[in-house]
Amino acid sequence: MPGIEVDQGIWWQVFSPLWFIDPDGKFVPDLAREVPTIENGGLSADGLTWNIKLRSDVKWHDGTAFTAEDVKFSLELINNPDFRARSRVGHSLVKDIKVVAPDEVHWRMEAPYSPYMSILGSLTFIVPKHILEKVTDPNASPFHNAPVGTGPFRWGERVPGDHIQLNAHTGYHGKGPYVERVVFKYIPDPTVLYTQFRTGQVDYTGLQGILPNFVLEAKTLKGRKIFVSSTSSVEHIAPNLEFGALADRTVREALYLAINKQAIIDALNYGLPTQTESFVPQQAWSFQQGLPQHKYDPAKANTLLDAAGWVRGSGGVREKGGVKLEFTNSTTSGNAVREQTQQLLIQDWRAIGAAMRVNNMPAAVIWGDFWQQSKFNSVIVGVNFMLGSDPDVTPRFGSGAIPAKGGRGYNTYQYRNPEADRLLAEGAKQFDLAQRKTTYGTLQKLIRDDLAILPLFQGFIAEGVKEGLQGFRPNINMSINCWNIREWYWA
Amino acid sequence: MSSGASVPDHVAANARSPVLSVSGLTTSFMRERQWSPVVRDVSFDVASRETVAIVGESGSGKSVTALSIMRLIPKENGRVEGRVQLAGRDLLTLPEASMKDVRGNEVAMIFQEPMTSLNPVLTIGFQIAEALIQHRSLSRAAAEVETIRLLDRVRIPAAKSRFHEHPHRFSGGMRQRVMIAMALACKPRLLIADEPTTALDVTIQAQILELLKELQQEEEMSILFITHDMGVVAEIADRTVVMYGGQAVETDATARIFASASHPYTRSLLAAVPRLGSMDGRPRPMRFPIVDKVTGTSDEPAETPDTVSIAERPLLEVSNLTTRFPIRSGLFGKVSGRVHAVENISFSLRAGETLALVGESGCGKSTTGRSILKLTEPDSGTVLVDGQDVLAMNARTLRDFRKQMQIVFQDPFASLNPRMSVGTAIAAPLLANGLATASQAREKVADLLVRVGLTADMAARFPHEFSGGQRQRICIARALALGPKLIVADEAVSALDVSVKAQVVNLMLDLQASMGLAYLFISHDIAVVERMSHRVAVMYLGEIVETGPRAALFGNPQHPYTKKLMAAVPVPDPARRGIRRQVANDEIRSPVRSPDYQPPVRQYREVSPGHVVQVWGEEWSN
Amino acid sequence: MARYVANRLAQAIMLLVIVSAIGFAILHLAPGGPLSQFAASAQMTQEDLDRVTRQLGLDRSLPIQYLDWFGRMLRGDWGHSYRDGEAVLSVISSHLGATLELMATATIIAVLLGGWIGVLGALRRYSLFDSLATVGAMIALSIPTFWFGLVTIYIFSVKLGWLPAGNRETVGDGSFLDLLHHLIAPALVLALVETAMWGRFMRSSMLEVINQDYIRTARAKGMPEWRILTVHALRNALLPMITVAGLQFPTLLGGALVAETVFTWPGMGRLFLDSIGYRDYPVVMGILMFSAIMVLIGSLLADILYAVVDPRIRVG
Amino acid sequence: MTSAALSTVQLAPGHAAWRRFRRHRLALAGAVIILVLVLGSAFGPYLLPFDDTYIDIMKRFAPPLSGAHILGTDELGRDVLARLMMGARVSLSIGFVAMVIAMAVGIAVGAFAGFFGGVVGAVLMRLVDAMLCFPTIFLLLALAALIEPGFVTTTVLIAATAWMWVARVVEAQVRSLREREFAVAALAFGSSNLRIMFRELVPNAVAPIVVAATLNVAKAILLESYLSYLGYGIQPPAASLGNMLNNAQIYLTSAPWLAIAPGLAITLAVTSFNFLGDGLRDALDPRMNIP
Repeated sequence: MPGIEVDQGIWWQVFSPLWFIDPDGKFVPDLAREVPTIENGGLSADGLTWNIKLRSDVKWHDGTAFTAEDVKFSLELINNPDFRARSRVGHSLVKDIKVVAPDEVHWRMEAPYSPYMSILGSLTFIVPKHILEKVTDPNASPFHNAPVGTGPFRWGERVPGDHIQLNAHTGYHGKGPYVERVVFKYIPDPTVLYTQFRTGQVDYTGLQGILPNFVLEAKTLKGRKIFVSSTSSVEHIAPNLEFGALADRTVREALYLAINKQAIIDALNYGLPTQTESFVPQQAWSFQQGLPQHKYDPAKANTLLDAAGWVRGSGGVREKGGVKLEFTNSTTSGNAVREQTQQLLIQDWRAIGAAMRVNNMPAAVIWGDFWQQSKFNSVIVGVNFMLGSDPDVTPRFGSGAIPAKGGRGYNTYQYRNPEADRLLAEGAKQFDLAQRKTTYGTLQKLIRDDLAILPLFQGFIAEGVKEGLQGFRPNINMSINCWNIREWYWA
Repeated sequence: MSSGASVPDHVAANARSPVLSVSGLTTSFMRERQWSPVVRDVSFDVASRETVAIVGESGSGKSVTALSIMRLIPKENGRVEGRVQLAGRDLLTLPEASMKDVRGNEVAMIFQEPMTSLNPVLTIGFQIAEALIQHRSLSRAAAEVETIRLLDRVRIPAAKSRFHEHPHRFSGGMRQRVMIAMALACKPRLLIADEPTTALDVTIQAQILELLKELQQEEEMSILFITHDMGVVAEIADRTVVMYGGQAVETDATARIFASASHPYTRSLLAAVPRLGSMDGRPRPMRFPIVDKVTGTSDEPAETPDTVSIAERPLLEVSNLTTRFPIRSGLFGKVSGRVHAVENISFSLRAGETLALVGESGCGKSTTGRSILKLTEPDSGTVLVDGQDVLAMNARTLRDFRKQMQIVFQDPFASLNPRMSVGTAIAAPLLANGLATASQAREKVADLLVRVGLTADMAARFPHEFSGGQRQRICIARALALGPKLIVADEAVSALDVSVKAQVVNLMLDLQASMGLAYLFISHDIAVVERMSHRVAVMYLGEIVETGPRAALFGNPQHPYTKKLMAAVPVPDPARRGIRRQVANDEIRSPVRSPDYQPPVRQYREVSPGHVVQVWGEEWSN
Repeated sequence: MARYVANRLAQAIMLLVIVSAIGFAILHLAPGGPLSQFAASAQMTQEDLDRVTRQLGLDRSLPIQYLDWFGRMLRGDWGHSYRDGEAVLSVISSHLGATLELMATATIIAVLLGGWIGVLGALRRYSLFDSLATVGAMIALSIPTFWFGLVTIYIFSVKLGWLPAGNRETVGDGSFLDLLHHLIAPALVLALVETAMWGRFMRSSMLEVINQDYIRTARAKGMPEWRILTVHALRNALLPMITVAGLQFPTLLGGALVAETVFTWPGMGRLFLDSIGYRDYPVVMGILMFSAIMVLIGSLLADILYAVVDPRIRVG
Repeated sequence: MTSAALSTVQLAPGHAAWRRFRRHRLALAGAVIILVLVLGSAFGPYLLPFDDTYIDIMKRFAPPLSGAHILGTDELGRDVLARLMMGARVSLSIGFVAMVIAMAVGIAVGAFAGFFGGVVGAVLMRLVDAMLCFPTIFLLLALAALIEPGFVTTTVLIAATAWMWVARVVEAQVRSLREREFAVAALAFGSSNLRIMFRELVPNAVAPIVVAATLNVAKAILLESYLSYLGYGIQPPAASLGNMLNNAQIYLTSAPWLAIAPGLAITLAVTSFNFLGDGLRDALDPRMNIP
């Protein structure tokens, strides 16, 4: 289904996945009776056969019973060539789905793919067959405006551009829900959002959160609680590794050394985020400790460049072999903190003889071909490299995933390293956690050494909750922290 | 300077105290943060049932005098001093509330522009009844009955049915009748008429003047009549106040002013007035006598030399010229009617000759002029200039050929580009045609300026620094720049003040004599036409109804329309004032016809050599 | 009259064709596309993108896409939003009410207040009131609306807490008073510029009228001043206002966009801004067409109304 | 009065207009303020000890009148006054350049449409009508969202949304002027069409054109700020009044001066141009001539 993050807030309340990932990274069964593992027989040892046992006490909002047919239908719908599914990563490997019993479904994978566990757990919701099978065009069905799911809340009303209201589903199969209704208000402007939170018009500021500059003040508000939590996205400077000076690893290292990260974190982001060197969030099981720490050292950066033969030319800009140390940096225009960061970078890098120019664009432009086809020089972006909670980054760093070279994926950095490819292939086939941790740990070191990305900090979100609203549990494994509204209640 | 004391004898007999007595009236306007007087120390009286005319040229302050009496001068930037006594009460010191009861009730006023003086969104009935309700406290119904009676009285046909119509449905003359009805509503003692007939055609003017005379007798009211037209003064006024430069220079009985004016200005004014019939027995055009405004001495007017070429071929030959304007409407611009502006006319003009095209508004005379120059695209016919067919020329040839023929327009203000210096404007034709270098053009401009009676150093000035007459001279200079043989003078002197008009006419006659120019002189002013043309063509509804040598046509008019036109011209001779003219109440007909209209085939008959008249039909037989 | 209206409608349809072609061309020739957003947030491969592009028919040539779109539009199918699959017409209609509410309120305030200020200013030309009104109007026309809106929120919502900081209603309340409470700030902000414009137009129209000959005529026949003002001057001065109202429509819609942004008002302007950002072609085109139609209807209505009110104009 | 005296413009090029203009105190004030703004933005930055892009992260959010920073510092510790001057320079430049482009296009289109009328005129004016069907901001956004922001594009975009009004004004003027006797006279003595159009007619439409030009500058400055506010405008680190305001809005509660300074600057600049336009309208409009 085409959609954006906002929609996920709704999906989590209306639909259910087979299982979900809790804040500790553990899979917890939802529509499934148990999470399939090799141990419990849900998964064959080679990872090719999946056998899911489902709950039989689940009902759709319209009262129809939920069965294995719905699971089969949902997975097949994603692979339906006429359906505008957003992503088929993992799903395209699924073959021969068979309903064994009303509460049991089997399928075969074309190749072992361990991240699929995570994909099913955090990105895939089951939709009702009995409603959607009657629809001729699955892309433009009235279902979008009155979805029926198995989630804790049933669809209420939607006032486009204003709000969506959901009402408690009393027959929900899991814990809760405890609140009668949930209203998602659409407030695109973060300043207005914060103002409304302050004035009490909003109980919880989800998805976008509170702008860092308001956090300090927000913490002093009476009757409001502020949670600052890490997200799994990593804010970084994405170099185009095939562009001019940026292709030179020494240059990237010098640039990295010359970034005053502390100023970016402490001043521009009010000390809220944490510094990171990896693409994996620090909370994940796969996070590799002990990666080389960044130090702000412009002197060393200058020495490095001097040694590598980058000499200062006209206007103080370095040059080597006819290549000037200059490039543009882009990000979504209107993103205040990133634009401030860019301006800080200009000044930091000017000090080591690198000239950077800002070339920001509206979202619809920058994330189109410009990004996809690697037409940028460098970009500031926050990316969640994880597939759910899985560290498989084949689509990001695999040499076969460069769209500009016809690859399948979004390795827009154009990163190519045979060793990385080898590690990625290995990790996707491993189902043993310890083995995988080693594989992906090595990969993290490799990426850090190559400086395929220049990490700035790990993403964060500051969310405000009205005092008395209990049950808020940030979950880094989910793309949103309001994944569990069913468990929220007013004290 | 005269005052109310000098009452002429024939009015003095029944003179009780005057209805209106103005003394020492001075009106000033704020200009550049200073009060500058526009009317200075003007005094006169209007006796009961008397008609007093205030006459003067533009800027003499005559209209401001009228507005001052009514206290209609805006207070922010105007100041009125002196005394205006209406039946003994000083209007200038009355509180505004009481002044309201004077206006429209005791003193009524009508204005020059009938087209804009009525409120476009209100029905005419409403606008008249409003005054009745206000001043005479009539009920709505009674006011309506009275309004219809008034409309009847001003001879508006089918008055009852027109009560609910809006002003735009009325012609100019009819609107002026409505204004008069409105003015008469409360039986005022005094009617102030500010140039009430200036914007009207001459036949309509005659109707309105007759109407005013009749109504004055019936209503026993006094009239203060403001005009620039000495002919109208002679027609209507018992006594006359002559204004010049904001001052009343002479006040006397009208007859005495015309017979023996004492002030030099009055004399110069009168000398410049063309009198219809004064050219009897003179075959050639004649210059106007020029009277010095200060001394009053006059030169002897001379007949012009014979300028008409005797060459075989006329300079201009127009045959069967027809110009129609389609009226389009609807989605695809379907033609729903046509204005038959020029309908199958033929005439010729010799070098050095003046042919006058006379007629009233909408008769097609201007369109004729423009069609000849191909400024308007005619439908059919031929126009030969020097034997060459103008209408058949392509754009390039035509641009070249335009040197032969030039045009001078009515409005000297609109004819000159206000953003161009006079020198540039005169040089423009030369430069546009690549006929001169910049320095040659400068010389030529100096020469032309002198030729039209200005000085060479004026070339650097801009049009706004000149008076109307001077501008018209500049326009003539510009027209002469290319050395044309033919000049179309489209109402070229109509907008000018009478004394200036005389000078420009004299200039045109002089130029004709010295350069052998041919004029197609388009005018509605028959008296001027009589003075300066060799031959005349009378146009009516796009057709020439009568044409011939000036003397023959004026001496022996044949066509009913020619007669009607001549009868309507006000004659500047107070002696003829008593003669009540029988003026028909009809309006000027429209030249708009349905798309399938077929113009009738006309017959002409020759009265005397060159004097040809159209054979008229039923419509004129009454 | 019927023929005149038919004539104008034909012209309007021609304009719509031009408008839609221009809009379509601008939109589709520009860099970026509706998929960029998905690509950034969801993890889509180039293959996925190509597939969706094909599914949306965006791989066809531009004239074909335009003709297809135009043909559908004529048949009443304005397409579906790329974001949520909802029919464009229903997307528009669900946002229309909010915008109309805002625009109508602002217009009423502007016409009444602006008209009054304009008339009074013209009558007391160069008085203190007139000078203040002129200066005030000029400043009002010069203040960036969004800045004024932000300051309003800062003062009345943040500092004083009198007014809500945005949105159209308190969800779950939605009573008339609640709606009104939410309406005050955005309507006033939008009305500021409108009032200034109406005041200016009304003033100059009134000045024009009171210098007309027929006003002098009315004075000359001794009508009391109030009657001259109401019966003679005001009626004529209001005539050009009809045209102004027709022409104001696009300005008002643009102003509404800004006010809606500042006050998170769920109207057409917001929708347009979001849809542009997402390159939601069907919705953007839908709004462009819709607003163009509104503009054309506005000027058509203005002309018809003018013809009805002004006796001088009899079309047909 | 005879009809001739009423019939037309008695416009003294310069003189009377200047006298009338001088009487318009607000317009005069506007002109003076514009002059000050232009001079200030042109030379001001050289008089300050701070560079407008110099970041001193330790000194962010210094309030006005604290230390050397007269108007305080912004979110990156840059001097607000220096940025204000540079921002005004950019905003005024955009205003002027956009105006010149809009004028050139508008005058050309208007003159041709008005002079030739007929099919040429109809086609051109229908195009103008079509463009006017889009509310300005809609059109601007539709265009801006599609193109990389920057000085040139912003300027061209603003001009692209403004020329239609100029075209309308000029078309109406030229259409009525070409019927005037002096234009007919020019035709009669054989002037070429272009000569009549641009030597005779357009100079006479100069009054509404000048007024439109001034108001256009005002509008362009305002539009630039709207564009920046909505996220499409001048790129950092360059300052424009609009993007300063845009950057400041999230600090409205904590550092209000950041929003107040550029907000006031925009209002001041725009008001000045509006006053100037108003004064010019009065000064150049011959109907305002007091008898």
